[in-house]
Amino acid sequence: MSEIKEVIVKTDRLATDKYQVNMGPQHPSTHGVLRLLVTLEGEKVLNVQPHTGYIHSGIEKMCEAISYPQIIHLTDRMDYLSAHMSNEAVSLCVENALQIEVPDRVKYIRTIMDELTRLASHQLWWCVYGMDLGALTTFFYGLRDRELILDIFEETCGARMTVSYNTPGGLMFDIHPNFQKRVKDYIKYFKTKLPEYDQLLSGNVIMRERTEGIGYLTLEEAIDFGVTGPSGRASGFSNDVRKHQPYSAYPFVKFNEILDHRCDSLARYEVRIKEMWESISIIEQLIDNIPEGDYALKMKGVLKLPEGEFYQRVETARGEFGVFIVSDGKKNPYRLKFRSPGFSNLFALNKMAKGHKIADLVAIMSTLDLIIPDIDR
Amino acid sequence: MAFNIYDFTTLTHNIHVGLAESFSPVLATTIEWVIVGVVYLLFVALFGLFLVYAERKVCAAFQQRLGPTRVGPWGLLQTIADFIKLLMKELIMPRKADWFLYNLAPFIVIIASFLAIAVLPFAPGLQSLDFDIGVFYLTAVSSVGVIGILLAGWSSNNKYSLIGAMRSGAQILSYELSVSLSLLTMVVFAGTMQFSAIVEGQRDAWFIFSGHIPAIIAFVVFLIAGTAETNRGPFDLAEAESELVAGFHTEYSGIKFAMFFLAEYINLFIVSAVAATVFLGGWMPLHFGNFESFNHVMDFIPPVMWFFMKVLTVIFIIMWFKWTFPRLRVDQILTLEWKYLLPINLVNILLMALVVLTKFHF
Amino acid sequence: MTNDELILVLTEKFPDATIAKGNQYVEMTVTAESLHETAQLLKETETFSFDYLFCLTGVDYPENMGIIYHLESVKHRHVLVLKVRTADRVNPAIDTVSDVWITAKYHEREAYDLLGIHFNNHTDLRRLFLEDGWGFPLRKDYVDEVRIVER
Amino acid sequence: MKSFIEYIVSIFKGVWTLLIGMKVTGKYVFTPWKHVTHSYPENRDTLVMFERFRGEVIMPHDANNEHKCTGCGICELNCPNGSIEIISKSIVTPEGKKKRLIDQHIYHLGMCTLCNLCVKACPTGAIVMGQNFEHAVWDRAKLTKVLNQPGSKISEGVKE
Repeated sequence: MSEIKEVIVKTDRLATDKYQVNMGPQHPSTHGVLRLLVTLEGEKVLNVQPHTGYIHSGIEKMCEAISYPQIIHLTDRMDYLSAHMSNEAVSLCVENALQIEVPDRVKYIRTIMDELTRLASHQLWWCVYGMDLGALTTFFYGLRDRELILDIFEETCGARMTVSYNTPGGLMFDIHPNFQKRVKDYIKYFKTKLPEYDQLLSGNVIMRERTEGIGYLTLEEAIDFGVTGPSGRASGFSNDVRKHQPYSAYPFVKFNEILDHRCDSLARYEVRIKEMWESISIIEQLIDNIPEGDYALKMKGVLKLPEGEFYQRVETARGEFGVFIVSDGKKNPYRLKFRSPGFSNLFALNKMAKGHKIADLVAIMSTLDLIIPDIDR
Repeated sequence: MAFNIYDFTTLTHNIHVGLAESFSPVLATTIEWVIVGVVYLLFVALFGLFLVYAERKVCAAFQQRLGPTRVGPWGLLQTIADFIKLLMKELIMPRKADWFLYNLAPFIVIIASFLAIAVLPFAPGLQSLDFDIGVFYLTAVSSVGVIGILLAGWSSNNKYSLIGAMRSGAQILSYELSVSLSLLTMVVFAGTMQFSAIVEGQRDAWFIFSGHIPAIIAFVVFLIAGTAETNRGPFDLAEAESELVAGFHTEYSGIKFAMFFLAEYINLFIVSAVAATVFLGGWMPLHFGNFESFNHVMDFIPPVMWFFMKVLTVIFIIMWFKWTFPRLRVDQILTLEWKYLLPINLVNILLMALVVLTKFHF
Repeated sequence: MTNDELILVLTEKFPDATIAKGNQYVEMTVTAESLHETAQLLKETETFSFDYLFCLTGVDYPENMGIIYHLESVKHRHVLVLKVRTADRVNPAIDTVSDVWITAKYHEREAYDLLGIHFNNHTDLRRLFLEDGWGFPLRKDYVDEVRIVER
Repeated sequence: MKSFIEYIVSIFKGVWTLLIGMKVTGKYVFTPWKHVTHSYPENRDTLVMFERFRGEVIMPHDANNEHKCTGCGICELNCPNGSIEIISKSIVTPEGKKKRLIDQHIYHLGMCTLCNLCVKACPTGAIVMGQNFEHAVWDRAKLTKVLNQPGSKISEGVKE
């Protein structure tokens, strides 16, 4: 009798129970060691709770022990897809603190490198997004085009991803003699490939069905959560640091900040696709008229920052990246804080994914373009 | 007893007669069963391995890669090596899993595929079962496999597996409808359910040509629904690797996983073979009205070749789908079935009936 | 508006706060008690409307703990650095602003995790990166013989 | 009726977009010789890295086993993660004044992040970045290298 009652209770609970699934830390769709504690009802997502810290490396603590030029190579390891922008942020912050002005040549080269990095990062995002939607072929097309950019980096900077190309007061080397020609060839090549992206994925009816009206994030929520970068701009949140607080050579170039007010996954997708076109146009404006001059200023052997607090914002491929240095006049920072875009973007996921299906959760997380070391630091 | 590659009737007949002469009827029949079983087993194993290799090479070509190149010339032995590896691997089973169902599931899946193969006519005389209700039988047994998938997902006591199994259950059960209806359209046209008769009916012109518009519509619908029924992309929700780790066979390893893997490719072969038989004239060579010389040349290619050429073409098209399209969501899959394919099918059957009644076909 | 105008408006709005013209942005230091209402005023007052908190940093100063908020107004595009300090270094506590800016909820969790600064009436103040009972690595008195090698 | 027409149109539009996508992939599948794969271990002989590629830190020695390292230890100071150790010895020159010389330039490849700071800081250009990137070894101890070859000495004309 008791058994029967137990069985009844069980079946009853089977019929109505919510259940939790651990997505990650080892899961194909989390692109790294991120753990999402997902509460499901059938296929419907009721709650998403991100658990971070699986690869927390304490970079901010490390930076307190090393000198400013040495910090730069650590920033490569945070957001490894926009390593160059992170390097530039630290360099710019130190230069502002020392009140030195780098030559125009350095500014131009930095900006070109920024945009190349943004292109590479968006390409990788595009192919991974296709893979998360289930179109595995996009992955290889994206990587095919990205490899060529990495070759350009390798020839000039000496490394493919962790470039460490910036130093306080300039660059590590001058650009390679082939640099301009290679970049121009690449731009010509990529202009023929980018329309294929649209034909393959953007126009596809399945992809549109999967993304339209999915993962809605209003403008107020975007500002409140501090969702920056393309993800925020797709909600109409104008937050492009390149426009509002221009650095390096961005004052010299013409480009539009891509804004979209549809606030859904498709908007985030198309903002990135359009940003690729913008990056191409920026590079085209700069590549032909890089001014002559030094590639680096002569800096002292040991850099000492004046006492004070210095903040520098740059726009990485993922959003607004900030470096906050509290200096007490020594050769290493007293406290150094990295404001990483992924950190703020991640926690808007719960808001966006609630009420959608599991498949949509994956798609939405992919449109946020998260990099886990960038979140954990 | 001359072995004739164009017609296997004499060969199979001679074997039957020879056995019947030398053994008692019971023993002869038993031996025939054994022979047929062994032949099908070998064929399925080898063709499955070939299909895995072909898929990897084709997808590599789609993605501008090379595919397997290390094992053997052009990586021809790669799948053999993988198969040996799977044979050697340890069979891991979750402690909380339902032992009996967990071990039963792969066999159900693969048996269902074997049952379906039996009625396919490879060549004249090369068909083990020639029902007069062949189409009916095929649709019946091809839907047994979903039971195995459901069991696998349920018994392995894993949430991902369960979600995958439930998805594929809903998906296969609903797409069964479109497959049957599109086949039914052609049955209306052919006037028979017997595969050999259906093939015979296409001696002059394949059905996709003779039964012009409705046949083409039915062919497209059958391709889509068949792709969905084999759980292949863009309908591979059951093992959507970016959402559910591996879907219903997450917890399976070694030879049991190999069985699921093999069954998937056999199903792919079955769907393509049925499409080739019902729409593209099975082993019938391509004939154009009264170009005598052309038809004569075509006749020189043996029927088995024709059959496999058609099957591989259809398989290539299905692979093309998989390596191009994103995956659908589960509710979208059901929407596609119930809001698009089913109405189109019903209208299409009426159209076909009209065509047959008005004799408006070649 | 420009930094100078901002300073003028701020001084008349918050007389008891110390407002300085930093090397980049306007810096305003308030007491821990008045932090929460200041934050609300800064966000809701039309002339400021600092609705975008883009950085929240906890600093372990030699004699006290501090939190530094970097605020921006999406409408007016002016930036303010809001600073608050608490003298208690053993178990410092500051009012949360996570009800004003949602993103502060997670930045505060990070500050709590790495610096051990407690935020009053924060909805779920759990460790974000590290496990419980780890210690607070970004404090200057944090020692870890195993993982930190001094050179 | 209007909705019915939209229904039909939506079907054809959807199928059309799918066909466009299949055209893109089809273009590649029918030109399989245009693949982008580099078959790496086979092309080892012809593989040349860019001259700036940072594979490992090496100390070039010339024909008569002489290097340029004075053992000043600036690289050790500049290394962010302590992967360089300088062990110097002091000898007495014929003129009778003491002189510090490099004894062992120890380089922990396992700790190196290839940030190029040591090479940039070296006043005499004694260490450079090598192109070799195949560092896999069975024993971690093998990753600790002594850069100056045994019996090597500092070449003449290097200012100290």
